[in-house]
Amino acid sequence: MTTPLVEMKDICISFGGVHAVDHVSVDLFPGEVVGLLGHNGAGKSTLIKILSGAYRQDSGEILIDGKPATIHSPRDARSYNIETIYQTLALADNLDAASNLFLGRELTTPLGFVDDDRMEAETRKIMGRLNPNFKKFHAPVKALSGGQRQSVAIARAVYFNARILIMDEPTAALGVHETQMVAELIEELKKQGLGIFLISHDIHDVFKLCDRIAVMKNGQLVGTAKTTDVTDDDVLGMIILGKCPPGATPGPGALTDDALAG
Amino acid sequence: MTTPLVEMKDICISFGGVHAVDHVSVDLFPGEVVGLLGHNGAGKSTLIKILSGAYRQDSGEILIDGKPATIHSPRDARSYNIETIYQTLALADNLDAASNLFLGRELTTPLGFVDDDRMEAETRKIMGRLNPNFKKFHAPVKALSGGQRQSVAIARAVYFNARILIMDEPTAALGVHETQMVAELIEELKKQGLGIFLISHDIHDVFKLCDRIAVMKNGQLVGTAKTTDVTDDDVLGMIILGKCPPGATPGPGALTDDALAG
Amino acid sequence: MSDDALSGSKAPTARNFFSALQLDTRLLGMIGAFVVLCLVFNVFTDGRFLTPRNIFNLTIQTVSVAIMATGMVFIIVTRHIDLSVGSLLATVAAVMAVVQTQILPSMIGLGHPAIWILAILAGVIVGVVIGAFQGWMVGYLGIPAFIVTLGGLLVWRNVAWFITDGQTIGPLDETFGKIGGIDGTLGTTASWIVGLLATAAVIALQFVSRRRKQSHGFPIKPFWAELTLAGLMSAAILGFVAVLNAYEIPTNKLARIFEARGETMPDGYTLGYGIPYSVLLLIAIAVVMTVVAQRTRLGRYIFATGGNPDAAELSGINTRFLTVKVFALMGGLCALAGAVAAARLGFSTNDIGTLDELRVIAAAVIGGTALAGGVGTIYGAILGALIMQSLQSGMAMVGVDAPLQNIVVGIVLVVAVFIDIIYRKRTGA
Amino acid sequence: MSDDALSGSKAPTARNFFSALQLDTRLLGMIGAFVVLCLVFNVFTDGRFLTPRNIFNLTIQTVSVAIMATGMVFIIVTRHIDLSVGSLLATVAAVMAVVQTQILPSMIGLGHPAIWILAILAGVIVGVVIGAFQGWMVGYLGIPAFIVTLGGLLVWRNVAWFITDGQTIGPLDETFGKIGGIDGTLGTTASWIVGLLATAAVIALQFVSRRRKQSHGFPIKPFWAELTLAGLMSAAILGFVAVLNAYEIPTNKLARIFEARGETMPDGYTLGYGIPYSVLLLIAIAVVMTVVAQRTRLGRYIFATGGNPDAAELSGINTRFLTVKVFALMGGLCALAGAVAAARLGFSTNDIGTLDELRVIAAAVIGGTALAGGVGTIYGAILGALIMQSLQSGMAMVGVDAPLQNIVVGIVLVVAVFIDIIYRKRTGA
Amino acid sequence: ADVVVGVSWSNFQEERWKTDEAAIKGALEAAGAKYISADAQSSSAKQLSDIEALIAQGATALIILAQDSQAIGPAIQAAADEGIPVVGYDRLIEDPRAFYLTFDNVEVGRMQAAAVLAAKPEGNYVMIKGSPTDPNADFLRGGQQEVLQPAIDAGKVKIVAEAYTDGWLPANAQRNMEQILTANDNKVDAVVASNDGTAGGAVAALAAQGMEGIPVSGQDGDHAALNRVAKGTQTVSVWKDARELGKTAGEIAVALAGGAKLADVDGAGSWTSPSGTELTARFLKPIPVTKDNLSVVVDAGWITKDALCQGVSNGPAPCN
Ligand SMILES: Nc1ncnc2c1ncn2[C@@H]1O[C@H](COP(=O)(O)OP(=O)(O)OP(=O)(O)O)[C@@H](O)[C@H]1O
Ligand SMILES: Nc1ncnc2c1ncn2[C@@H]1O[C@H](COP(=O)(O)OP(=O)(O)OP(=O)(O)O)[C@@H](O)[C@H]1O
Ligand SMILES: O[C@@H]1[C@@H](O)[C@H](O)OC[C@H]1O
Ligand SMILES: [Mg+2]
Ligand SMILES: [Mg+2]
Repeated sequence: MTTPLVEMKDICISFGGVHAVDHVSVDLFPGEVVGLLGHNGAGKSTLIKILSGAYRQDSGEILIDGKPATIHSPRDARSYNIETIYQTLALADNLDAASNLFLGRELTTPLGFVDDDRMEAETRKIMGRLNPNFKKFHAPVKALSGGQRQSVAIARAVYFNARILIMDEPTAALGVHETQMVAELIEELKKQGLGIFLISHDIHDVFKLCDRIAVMKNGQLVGTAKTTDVTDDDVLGMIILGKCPPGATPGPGALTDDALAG
Repeated sequence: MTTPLVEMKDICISFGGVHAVDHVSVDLFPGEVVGLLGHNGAGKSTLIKILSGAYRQDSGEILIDGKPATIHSPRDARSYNIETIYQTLALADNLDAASNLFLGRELTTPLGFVDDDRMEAETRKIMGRLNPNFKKFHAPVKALSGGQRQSVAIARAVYFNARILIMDEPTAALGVHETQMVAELIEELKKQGLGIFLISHDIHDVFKLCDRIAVMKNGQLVGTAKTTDVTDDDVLGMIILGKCPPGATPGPGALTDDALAG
Repeated sequence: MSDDALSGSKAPTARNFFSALQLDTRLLGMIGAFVVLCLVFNVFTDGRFLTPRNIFNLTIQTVSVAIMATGMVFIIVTRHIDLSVGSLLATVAAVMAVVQTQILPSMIGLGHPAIWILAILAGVIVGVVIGAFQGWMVGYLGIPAFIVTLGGLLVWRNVAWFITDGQTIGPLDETFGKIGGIDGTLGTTASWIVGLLATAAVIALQFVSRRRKQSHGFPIKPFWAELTLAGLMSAAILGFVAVLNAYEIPTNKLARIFEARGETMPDGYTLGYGIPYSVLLLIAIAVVMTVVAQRTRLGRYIFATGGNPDAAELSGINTRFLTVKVFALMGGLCALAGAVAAARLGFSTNDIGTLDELRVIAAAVIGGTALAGGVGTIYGAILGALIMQSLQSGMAMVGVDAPLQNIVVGIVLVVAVFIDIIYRKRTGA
Repeated sequence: MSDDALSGSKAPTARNFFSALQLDTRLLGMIGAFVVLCLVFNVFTDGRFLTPRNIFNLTIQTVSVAIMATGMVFIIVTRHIDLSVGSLLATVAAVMAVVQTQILPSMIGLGHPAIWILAILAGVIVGVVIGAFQGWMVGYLGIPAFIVTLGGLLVWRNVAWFITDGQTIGPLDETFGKIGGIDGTLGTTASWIVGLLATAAVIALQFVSRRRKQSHGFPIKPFWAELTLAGLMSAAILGFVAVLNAYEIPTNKLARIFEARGETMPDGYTLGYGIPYSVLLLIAIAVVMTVVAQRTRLGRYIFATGGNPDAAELSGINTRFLTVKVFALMGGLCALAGAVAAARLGFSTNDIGTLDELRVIAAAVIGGTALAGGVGTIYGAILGALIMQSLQSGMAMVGVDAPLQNIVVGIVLVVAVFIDIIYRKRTGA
Repeated sequence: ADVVVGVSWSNFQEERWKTDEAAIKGALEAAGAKYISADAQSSSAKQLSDIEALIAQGATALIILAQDSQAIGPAIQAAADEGIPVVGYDRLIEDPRAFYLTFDNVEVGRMQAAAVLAAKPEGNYVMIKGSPTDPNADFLRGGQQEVLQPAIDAGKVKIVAEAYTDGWLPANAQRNMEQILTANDNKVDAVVASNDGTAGGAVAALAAQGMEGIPVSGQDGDHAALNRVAKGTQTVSVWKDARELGKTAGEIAVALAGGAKLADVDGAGSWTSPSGTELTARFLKPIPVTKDNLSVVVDAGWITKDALCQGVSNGPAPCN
């Protein structure tokens, strides 16, 4: 087996006493899509925010390409080619699509000035692929609909040769057609060898897109499994009851006797 | 046929030149769930925000129980027993669940002071039905996960004897289990005779829950149809291409010759 | 849900003890800081800082700013700011001064017993109207409060100048002068009565709240904790009264009072001041404002709007009108504060209230009101005002120069807010 | 995507004409308001308001506040505020004054030609350090800028007092004095040269930008529109130079200059002032700040952070350090503004910069910077400063009472912002 | 040409300047000259702009109440360049080209201290100073010190406390006085306050301790202060008869505009400033108003007897 792209080991974080993430370990291989599942408040967003540098774990370790990585800020994460699409889209409302797409990584002229024209041209290219309907290149993104904003956020994450992509419910706000395009995009990125963490509540999507799943409950890992080894109902059982089916590798959060803790 | 609960007639609104909603007419009968579908930016949220009083139409008329209604503010909408669950949840982050649930309609003691104890007791009751896992009654809602917040928003909309319920992608952020509970809730409310507008991108959900659908494209109505008269693919065609199938009543936005306008 | 979880019968350990009391640790921290401050000054002034006399002075000096600070809490909680309070105070003080020295005397005669109340009424009306007008511009026209009240800062100070024609107006009505502080106190007996009534009220409230909680089956504090709390609060109230009563009217002044009555003072006669009317006014305002904040819809809407203005609006709260109300309230409080300030000086000057906006905002913020909105308490603001005043008065007593005083106040302001931020981060509040 | 859409060959109608120019209508509105203001004052002063002399005065009077206003734009765009600029100006002015009158003379000798630049350098360093320190507290400690700079307002004014011991410090170095305004101007010939160079630069820039747009296939303005624009801008620049050149140095002063050189002045000899160095400084700052705002990453990050601080942070922008930079920049600009202000007076006084925070914020806000963050322009702020100064000077000239002047300024501030809000709502910007 | 006199006020927002203005206007009207004015609102920077504006308006003579005696320099320079004569009004202007017409601030300080010293030759003194950012505050304090110094050296007078009053605010003076009294256990025998506003604050603090009546000084002849003198709670208000000063200034300005030399001015003399500048000056005598000469303010029409004697019975003349 190759070295995993990402290993998160024994990660813990708590907010004022609440253990949002509690000794969770997951890994991700190149060209693999790992689905993160769990009930609302299970700790999925918090876990991946640690990987993307938005939060800092209380304890536990992150390895990238087998080497310990220090990720203390979104800048650090970017330096490891980790890109994130956040659940609450992180866009600067007063800037246009191009400025948002290149935010923090502006294209510049030889003199060091930002090159708006080139950025717009690039933006038109990538948006053409992702959402051909998109026309509002000069409007600030606050004038876009929820789904249009989502497209911009996705475009931003995939434009910059990411090696590790984190998607926190990327299609929740998207229309059918747009969702389909994202699915195609994921397939394509996967072929390019990216590793993708996908958070989603849609079991169908998950089975369609993911190679493996990891289920969380109350901040703990219930277990991980290949999508080929488990059924829909198995996964539902993991999510709702925390019951780890035979095909899965149980985690510390798997159902034991003190099962129904809230 | 009975009088419709709501008739929105020929509604138009534009933002700085953009026709977000363009001569749209829809209606809703008691005990009926109407699904509003359409691509991102089609104008769904904008349309229902007019009904909920968040925006005011530029032209067009709203009838409630066959009588013209003036809805200029969320307060007006409430006076017609219209309740809304907004796509961007409208919660006061610094208040707890009970305060949010009763916001604007606090229970008071005979002396006119707010009665926090009674409100908390009521909140525990309703949340017990909607999301039995919910325990954080004394935390400000900003400390809740996306889905927990969603539950509070739903609880608020259904607690106050609504006659007309508007749900803008209510389950987008919800886990499988929570989504299921919302579906059950919709069934129950429908039996009680409420009329429900449901915006969703999930075609499966829509077919499961809705009696009729209305599809929008680029601010215009493509058409309306009973869910029993059309197929999944018909609806996808309406959403993506704006093509109105035989089983549906076409609207002004249905595909004609100038079809592929963006 | 049973009481046991919290009231368990184990003997309380120190840690348990504090947590069982369920006190606001932030409040405790502020009180602690305040006590330390007082003790330090007390050392540097050879024990003069914590004399009944100085404590009496401090409370009086604090009243005007503290009154406005309670209103500023609501303003800041709704994410606004009011930079005009100092100027507004000048305008209403000018109105009250002109009404009582020029308008009313010519109408109902100089020294008429109703003058003081009519003057205050006029001031409050003007204050509320101006405040409401500013609130209207903020709420209905959508102009940021910073701008509206910055304009107000310029406008009202100069309107005051026109009202008084640039003159110092006075001497003010004698009864009016009583709400200024030292010339209007309850006297010892009445002060004790007020103190006892307050103690009784506090205990009764505690009891009622406990009963209500019990009836809903919510967790309650252990009984011994309630008792301890009741004891502490009673001690604080009665101790405060005792201190104010212990400050004796200077012999000269007493003698003059007797003289005025045509009597002679018995030898060795002494008399305590007791609670000043101005302090009573402040306490009344504090109680009313706290009830508004915690137990009324208005208060709930103020905090909800501060937490998320859009959500409040969509919940059917008329946030525009709410803004008008909050600013109108602030205007009314400015008027009361102006009455106290002018009465204390005995006249209304052009420059009355200058820079008060900074003091008032600082008091609210030091008291834990967050500029980001949604968070703040009335008692915090009053304590904040008291801390600021103690700092300034203490330094004046020690003989620190005015420029250095200002520097210290500036630093304390920033440090206080910083500590508050750290505290909030730690507790996750 | 073809040019035709915009440049169509139809003869331009009035409506087309303006839209094809693609001018910022907001800017046009402000210029319009400014022109009307000037014309009204001109009528009321019997034509004295729009004399070369008064225009010269106005520009000089505006410089100090305008320099700071450009920095305030960045501060406000990032959703902060700086209340300390007036006090900070006093501290740096005091530093520069003490350095050039006390420290440097004893080190390198009085009248040394490097004194002025070393003094300014010292001031800028102190300003940047203080600004950075305040920015650090805002960015890294998370204390709201309102509080940090409110503290700064108190602290730095009084630090200045300690630096100068409460004295007026001066007279300042003669070369230093030249950046104050009237004593340091380019003279007519050099002014014309500068004017022509500026005109050439503007036209060249326009041309380059057009070419770049074309090469990407983006829409461009019709050629006649570009020509009209170029003509307008050239006329504005050269007209401005002509006016400043038309203001003649008073005969007495000229005579004295000749005397100093040991010559006698030829009869009927006249000489124009030309562009003051201080105005050149302001123009240079305006150009640099505009480039920073529109064409650099720093500027992009400033606006992104103002639009959504969380998003900016998550996009990998170091928003904390950005805050430090923005405040440090403000501090440096305060130092330059302080140099101009002190040089103009020839002394550094205790009261220097008093209330400048209000003027500076008002200038930025009148110039269209939104307090909610994310929106603002450098030229707007400078125009805002000019409008405020014209208003004050004009009213002083007309003989409006000072209190009334303040009232008018307060009202104008609120009304200007209100109009801006309506404008934004209308255009959906 | 017509005579146009421009007057630049440093801060019109104080009670007294309205009177000055009326007097200047009166004198100018009598001479057929035009009056224009501006208010610097306590800012030396604004004052410079104001004067530039006055010159631009065609002033042929200037009367300047300087906010800062030195920083006014560029304005004097500008006037000189245009050949416009300047009268330095009330406050010193360190420039020989300006005519200096004043009540000397140091002298005012001396008078304040002298009156208090006369009433209380021995004891504990408190000095309530003006605003730390107003240079006058230190001039006044200097004059006060000159007079008190011998008594201090003799051990008769002891200064137990002194404090600046931020912004000259009476409320600040009141608080400072309260704290000083507390710190000194009320062992204070006299208060030298630098103007009537601060005196008002100090008296309010003294009254709270039943100590009103101990000597307190002030200046400006504010109505409220004169009333206190009548009541016996303030010892002296050094009265600078603004009408006299204003009238004289107007007359001098008109004369200078007509081409008169500085030295030709009625009553002018040569005077050397503390920093060595040789000036042409004319001094008017400030009058210390105490209970002994209260009538002078009524006689001069400065205040009505009613206002002066409000609440006073059996006071000094004219309130008896
Ligand atoms: N900033 C915070 N402060 C306090 N508590 C937090 C914070 N962020 C998250 N939490 C808590 O941590 C827990 C996990 O939240 P998280 O957002 O990771 O859940 P999630 O699995 O992403 O849920 P969802 O599916 O609803 O998005 C929740 O109980 C939440 O209340
Ligand atoms: N406040 C606004 N200002 C300007 N344009 C707006 C505003 N709100 C919406 N729009 C525009 O109106 C159109 C309709 O938006 P709307 O939010 O109603 O779409 P939607 O159908 O709800 O899409 P989604 O499925 O993405 O939520 C979009 O083009 C959007 O850009
Ligand atoms: O007359 C006084 C004046 O000299 C001083 O500068 O400011 C305060 C006034 O009272
Ligand atoms: Mg989440
Ligand atoms: Mg929507």
